[in-house]
Amino acid sequence: MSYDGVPGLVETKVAHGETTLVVDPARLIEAALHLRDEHGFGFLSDVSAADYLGWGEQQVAGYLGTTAGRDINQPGTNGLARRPAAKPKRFSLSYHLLALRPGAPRVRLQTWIDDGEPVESVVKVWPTADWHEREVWDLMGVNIVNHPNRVRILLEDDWEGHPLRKDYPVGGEPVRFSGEE
Amino acid sequence: MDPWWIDIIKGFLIINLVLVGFAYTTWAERKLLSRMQGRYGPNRAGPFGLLQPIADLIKLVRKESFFPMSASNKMYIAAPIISTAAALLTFSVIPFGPGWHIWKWDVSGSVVDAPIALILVFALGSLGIYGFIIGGWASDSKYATLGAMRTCAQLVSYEVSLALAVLGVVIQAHSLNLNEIVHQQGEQFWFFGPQFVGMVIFFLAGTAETSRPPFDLPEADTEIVAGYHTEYGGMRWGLFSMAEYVNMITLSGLAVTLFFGGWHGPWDPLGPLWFLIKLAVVVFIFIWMRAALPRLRYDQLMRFGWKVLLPVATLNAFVTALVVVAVK
Amino acid sequence: MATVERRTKPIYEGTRIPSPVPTILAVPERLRANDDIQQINFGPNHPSTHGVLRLVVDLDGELVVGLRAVIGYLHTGFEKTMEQKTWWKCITYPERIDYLAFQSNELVFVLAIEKLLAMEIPEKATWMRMCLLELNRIHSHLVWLGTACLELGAISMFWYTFRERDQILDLFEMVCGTRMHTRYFQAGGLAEDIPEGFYEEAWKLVAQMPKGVDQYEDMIDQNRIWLERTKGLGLLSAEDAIALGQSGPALRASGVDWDLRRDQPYLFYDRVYFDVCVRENGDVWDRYKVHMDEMRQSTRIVAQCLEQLQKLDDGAPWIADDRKVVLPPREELHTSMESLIHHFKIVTEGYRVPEGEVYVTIESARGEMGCYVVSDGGAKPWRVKFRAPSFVALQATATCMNDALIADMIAIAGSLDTVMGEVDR
Amino acid sequence: MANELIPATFKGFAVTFREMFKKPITQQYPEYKRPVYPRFRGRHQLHLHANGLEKCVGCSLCAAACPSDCIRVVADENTANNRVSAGERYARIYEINLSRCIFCGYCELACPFDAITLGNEFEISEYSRDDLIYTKDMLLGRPIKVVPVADPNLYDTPVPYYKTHS
Repeated sequence: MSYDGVPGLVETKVAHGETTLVVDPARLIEAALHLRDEHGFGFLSDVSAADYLGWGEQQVAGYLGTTAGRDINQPGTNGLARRPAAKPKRFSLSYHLLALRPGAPRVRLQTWIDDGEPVESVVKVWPTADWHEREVWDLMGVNIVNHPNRVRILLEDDWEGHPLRKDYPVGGEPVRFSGEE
Repeated sequence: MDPWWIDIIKGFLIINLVLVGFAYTTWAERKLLSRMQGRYGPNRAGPFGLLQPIADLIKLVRKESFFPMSASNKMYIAAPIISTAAALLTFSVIPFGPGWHIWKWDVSGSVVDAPIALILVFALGSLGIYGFIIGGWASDSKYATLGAMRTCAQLVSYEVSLALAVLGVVIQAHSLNLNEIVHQQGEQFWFFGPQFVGMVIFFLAGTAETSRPPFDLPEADTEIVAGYHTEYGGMRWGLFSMAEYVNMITLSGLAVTLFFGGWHGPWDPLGPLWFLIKLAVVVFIFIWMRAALPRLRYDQLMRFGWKVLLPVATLNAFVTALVVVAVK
Repeated sequence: MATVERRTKPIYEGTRIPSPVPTILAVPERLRANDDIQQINFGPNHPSTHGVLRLVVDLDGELVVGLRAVIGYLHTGFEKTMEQKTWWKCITYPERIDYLAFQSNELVFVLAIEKLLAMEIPEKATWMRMCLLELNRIHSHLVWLGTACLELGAISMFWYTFRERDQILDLFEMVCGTRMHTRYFQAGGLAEDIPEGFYEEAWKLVAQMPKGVDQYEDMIDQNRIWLERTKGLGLLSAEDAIALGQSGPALRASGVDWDLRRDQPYLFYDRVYFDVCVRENGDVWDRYKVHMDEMRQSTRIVAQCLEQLQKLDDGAPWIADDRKVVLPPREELHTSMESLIHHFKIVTEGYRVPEGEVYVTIESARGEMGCYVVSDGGAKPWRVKFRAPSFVALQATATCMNDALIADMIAIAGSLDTVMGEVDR
Repeated sequence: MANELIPATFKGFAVTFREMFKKPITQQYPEYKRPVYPRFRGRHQLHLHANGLEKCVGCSLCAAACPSDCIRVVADENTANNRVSAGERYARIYEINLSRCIFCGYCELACPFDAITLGNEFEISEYSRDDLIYTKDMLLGRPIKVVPVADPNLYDTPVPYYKTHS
């Protein structure tokens, strides 16, 4: 099926057998309604946000290469530790959609936003998004607007910061050992 | 009539026997439930866990007795005492033997041989309910209040059916005296035959009246934590629990007395032993029901009580009266 | 097959979802004005909340008129922690999220890694994964059944279900070394070969399980009280269930014929025979029946997996032979320098996973378990997000709760089969 | 419908009654210890070579592999006078904080010298967290409580009293 008619479509990516539709955040609701009503994606499986702060820079968590893109290991299933492709904005917000029909087609509706940039809530389109979007706001600080009940969900109401952001410190307690030197 | 000091000795003996009975009912319940569920049950304290009730008692007595901050203290303390006292008093009228002639005194088979024994039983039963309600209210906790509400509604409504179920027996025996009722059963037949419907109603209503599963709504632990005794701990809780078990024993004793011929058995000299055996069987059925049945819901319970049990019990009493009049 | 047609009307209209906020049951203003509402906190510590769930309930007498679930008491920040660990170490984390269906959580993460790495998995590993997954499903359903019955006062069931559950845990211990949290699935296959004696013990369980399910059904299936306590309660229409993103038994009990094992086959689910259990009414009773039927079907799948496993050669590989990802065989460590280097590299730095983002879903015991993974090509995941079926299932409590009494609320919340560890992650 | 259901309601009574005469399935734990399977991952154990030298060479691979960071290894050089391990270096300090350990067994997978394994012992609860920090001596010593492996021949726990008297 072709997704060309999706309003606000910026880019269509196909990777690992998954289709990603990148849309303009301003036209997210239109795109969501279009996908739900025209393509039958009535089932919102998940809403995930990812923070790409420091993506591809040196010494970020999980990156062992250098910004120059040095190949640490030559091809193998191990992959290359080269600099990953740059991302358009800081946060990605992915809506994983499923159509309950034979073949189980799935599509990822993705939108890119900067810190504080408003994203319209999709609760009106898929009621299940209620808690998912609260979680996205709570842990990632994505500014979901027009949500019927946008309060923190997993953390206390007076929590400061959004822990899943890359600039949020990891913290933790030191592991206790005997102290012997 | 017995002299006063025989009554005192009997009363002392019976109270202690009932208390031992209560202790070992808890043991038997745990043991039987365990075996029905593929477990061993209590087996640490003494052989077969026989000392478990005593260990429990020691634990409960040694626990800190606390008050919830906002509880109404006097009532909070009084509630379990009221319930237990009423429950223990009730047993005084249950006849457990035919009566004996010892030296120069006639000793009757119950602590008090009251002519209106049945009325006394119900009166004391109603009094005991106050303990539960006051306890729930005085704790000033939402769960306890809910439990007290449920207790109030359930126990009061099932008491009606319970009394009406007994009415059939009363009409048939022409007496409210339990000794008299048992004597009559010994002479003719046990009343569970002609009063089968009455017996079933008595048993069901009795289960509800003692809040045993499947009618254990006042303390349904998964819904309202522990109902009226949510805020109780230590021996105060122990007293509530004692009241419930003693109520269950009393009710079983009443069932045996009213429907299964009391102390009568194939060989009459064994009187109290027959009574005990029958009592144990009824208690076993109570425990068995707990293992086998899920709990009812509040509205279903009320509907069952008012729409099924009450009409049937009324009808039963009415029919019995008609038959008795017709036979005469 | 699924029957959901293209919609022309928005789903949100015409459903019974009670309030503008779909996850909150709001108290009607009429009742609010009476000032006769009692607000009760069910939990975080309450005998019937599995784990630490807090339900703020508004009661009118015994009637539940308002309900709001407060979660987060078990939030442990797994997702953040996993960003700090190498892929290899991360495998030990997801299984601790849902402590009842640990194998499925583990599998979904491992499948995500394998999808990014584009790895080929040996046949033996795939069959064994399916076998353990279905055993795990039975295990999870057994715990659900036991606790759900306990909540409705049928106390004996708890011990009967735990009898079979223990057998399953014994199998896990035999295969994986621990009874829960097994870390048995590794990227590329299984951590170790299947031990001797596993098949024998597993066949015993396969023989025992239907008898066990029969016994459970004898206990409650036709029990008058059980029927009255479960029938017609906690209704969730098919439309609502989809709108609220329900999955797994809750969705199938609402009459939606949807099972990822059949409709989106992963592993070898397209090579085994099983029925998808669907019920029409969407009440507590139907959810219970779906669980019961699924236990039977899972036993069937386990039997087929065992047959297939026993057909394979003894020496069949259980893990892919990929030295960049999989730890080299232990016997090579003392003889091969290259293997030792690979071993050191994998253990210290971890393997690198190519850049990309994937969303993998499987049908866990509770429903659609999803895992969204972003990799930047490094040795640690950039972002891991789990789509927890319990999290979604808990959203439906408010919708199910129309005209329910307190006792029903317990039954309904229980029937949605939530595991708080998974809800809060 | 009601008439059919009443007998069905009593099925539960039959089931519970039958169950009463079956042997209980629970085990009397402190007396009877169920043998664990050979793969069971319990308390860690450090191993020695047959000649008494430690297998551990202090490479810290276990510490690197540990997902919960609960292993601490400080290595030192073997000298001619003080030869502890078979390799060049040895673990001068080897500690595991068992209150943090998740028993995933990655340390034994990681160890290239089979110096550390997860044994059969599972009774490792203590009253204090400090007591759960296992030092090298504790890990090298044999566990005090030995749980048998699932093999009837090795099955050395006596039949408990409660097994026969209950």
